Amino acid sequence: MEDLFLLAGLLLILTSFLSLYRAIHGPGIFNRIIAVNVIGTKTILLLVLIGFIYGRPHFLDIALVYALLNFIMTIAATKY
Amino acid sequence: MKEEDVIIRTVIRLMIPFIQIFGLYVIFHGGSGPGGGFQGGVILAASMILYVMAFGVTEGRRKLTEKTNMIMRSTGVLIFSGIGLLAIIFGGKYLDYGAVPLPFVHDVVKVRELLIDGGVEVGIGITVMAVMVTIFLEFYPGGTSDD
Amino acid sequence: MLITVINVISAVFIIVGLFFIVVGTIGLLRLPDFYSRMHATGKCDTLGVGLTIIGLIIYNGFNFISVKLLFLVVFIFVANPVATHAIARAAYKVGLQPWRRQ
Amino acid sequence: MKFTKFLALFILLFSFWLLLSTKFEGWFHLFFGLLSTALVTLFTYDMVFVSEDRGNNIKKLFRFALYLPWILYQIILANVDVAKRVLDPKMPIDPRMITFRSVLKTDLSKTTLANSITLTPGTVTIDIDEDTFLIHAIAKESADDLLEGTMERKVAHVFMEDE
Repeated sequence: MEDLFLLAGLLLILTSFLSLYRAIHGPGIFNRIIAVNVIGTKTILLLVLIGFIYGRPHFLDIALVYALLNFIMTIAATKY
Repeated sequence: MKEEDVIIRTVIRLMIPFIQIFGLYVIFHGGSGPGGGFQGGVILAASMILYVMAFGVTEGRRKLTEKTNMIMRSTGVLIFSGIGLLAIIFGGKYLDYGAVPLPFVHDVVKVRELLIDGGVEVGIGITVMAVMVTIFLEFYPGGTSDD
Repeated sequence: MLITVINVISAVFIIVGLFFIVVGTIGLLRLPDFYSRMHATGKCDTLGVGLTIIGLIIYNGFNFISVKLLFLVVFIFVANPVATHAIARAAYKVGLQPWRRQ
Repeated sequence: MKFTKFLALFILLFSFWLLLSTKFEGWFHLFFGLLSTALVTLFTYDMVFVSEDRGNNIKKLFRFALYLPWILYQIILANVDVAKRVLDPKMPIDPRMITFRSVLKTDLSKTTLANSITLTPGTVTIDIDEDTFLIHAIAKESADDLLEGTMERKVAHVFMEDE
């Protein structure tokens, strides 16, 4: 089971880098916003997985905060 | 600045209570979990920032007036330094919580936990929240206060 | 025996969730315009993350960690479509035209 | 009536606190929990309950619980659909914008419908102007499915606005 978590984490990092292409290459600001939002969602999952791998449930609180910040960031970014 | 549309307003309206409970949870469990006063204060401020973004500055100012904000800013510092000074008064060092004699509680570790979670962290949290909201409103279009 | 069954079920959930996340990323890279990319990210990421966390809940059994994970799932299911909608609306207001098949 | 709603919000938020806190021993965290919950309830009462409620709230909640499995099934269908389109080498998409007028009245029901639309096959809500929904659909079939109005009827049923 731990191996699966580790594998899942690596896959998430890989897909994050793929999404980073959209964030860097664009075109346009809105593609970048989606890319950043997607990377944020993946990061939440990555935090949860890290919490499970190291057996530290406190990572969950951090993941919740990160989810909240991701949401606020997107709403704020779309206002300007 | 225009108000956000119906979907965003409704979701934010229903989400804010839970965000605030979560922020207070982070503040009060600072000694035993992740985070603490600063992080919790930021979460509380985030809930207010969401409110202002959804309903506009005027409505936000009505909910959290400049006067309340100022009182909170100074009360937080007062709580924080007041507990620190209490420790000196009772013969410890500054912020040496174990030295404070509380009624009903005699265990030093317990006293420390109580004062950190219930006192110092709350002071920090209140201050951080108030200052964050102030900074946000100062930079927000149309949010500048007069003072 | 029971432990194995639970592990297999949760592994299936996690793998399906990861599959959807990968599909979402491919969609983000491959689809031709901004609005269709929203479809890939808005749906696939929400369900992918949701399924993976549900897999973790099944693995973890019933305790307070699972309850917190459940909060996280609910939050993501509420917040993600709203964020998607917010981006789409902002793009529409700026006047971005959707791509049409010729 | 006001008191009942107030109490309901308080109980809801306090149980949220307990589930987060997981500390039941000792009066300390419980006391601060009650204090925080009371403060937040006072602060957010008029945000949560706006004066548009009508009908039986408990009945609505029950109907919403019945609505959830259907919408989850739809979400899974949606994902399989998107996955097919994305992974197909020819990429069979034909995006279009559609508008339709909705019979829904309250903010909450409109929000539920909009989020459901965003999560289900091939459609994303772009804007709501009064009661006109602007939708971006990824293909003709998904647009037609939505215009049939099954989902709208279900949401209207949940929020008791279907007469």
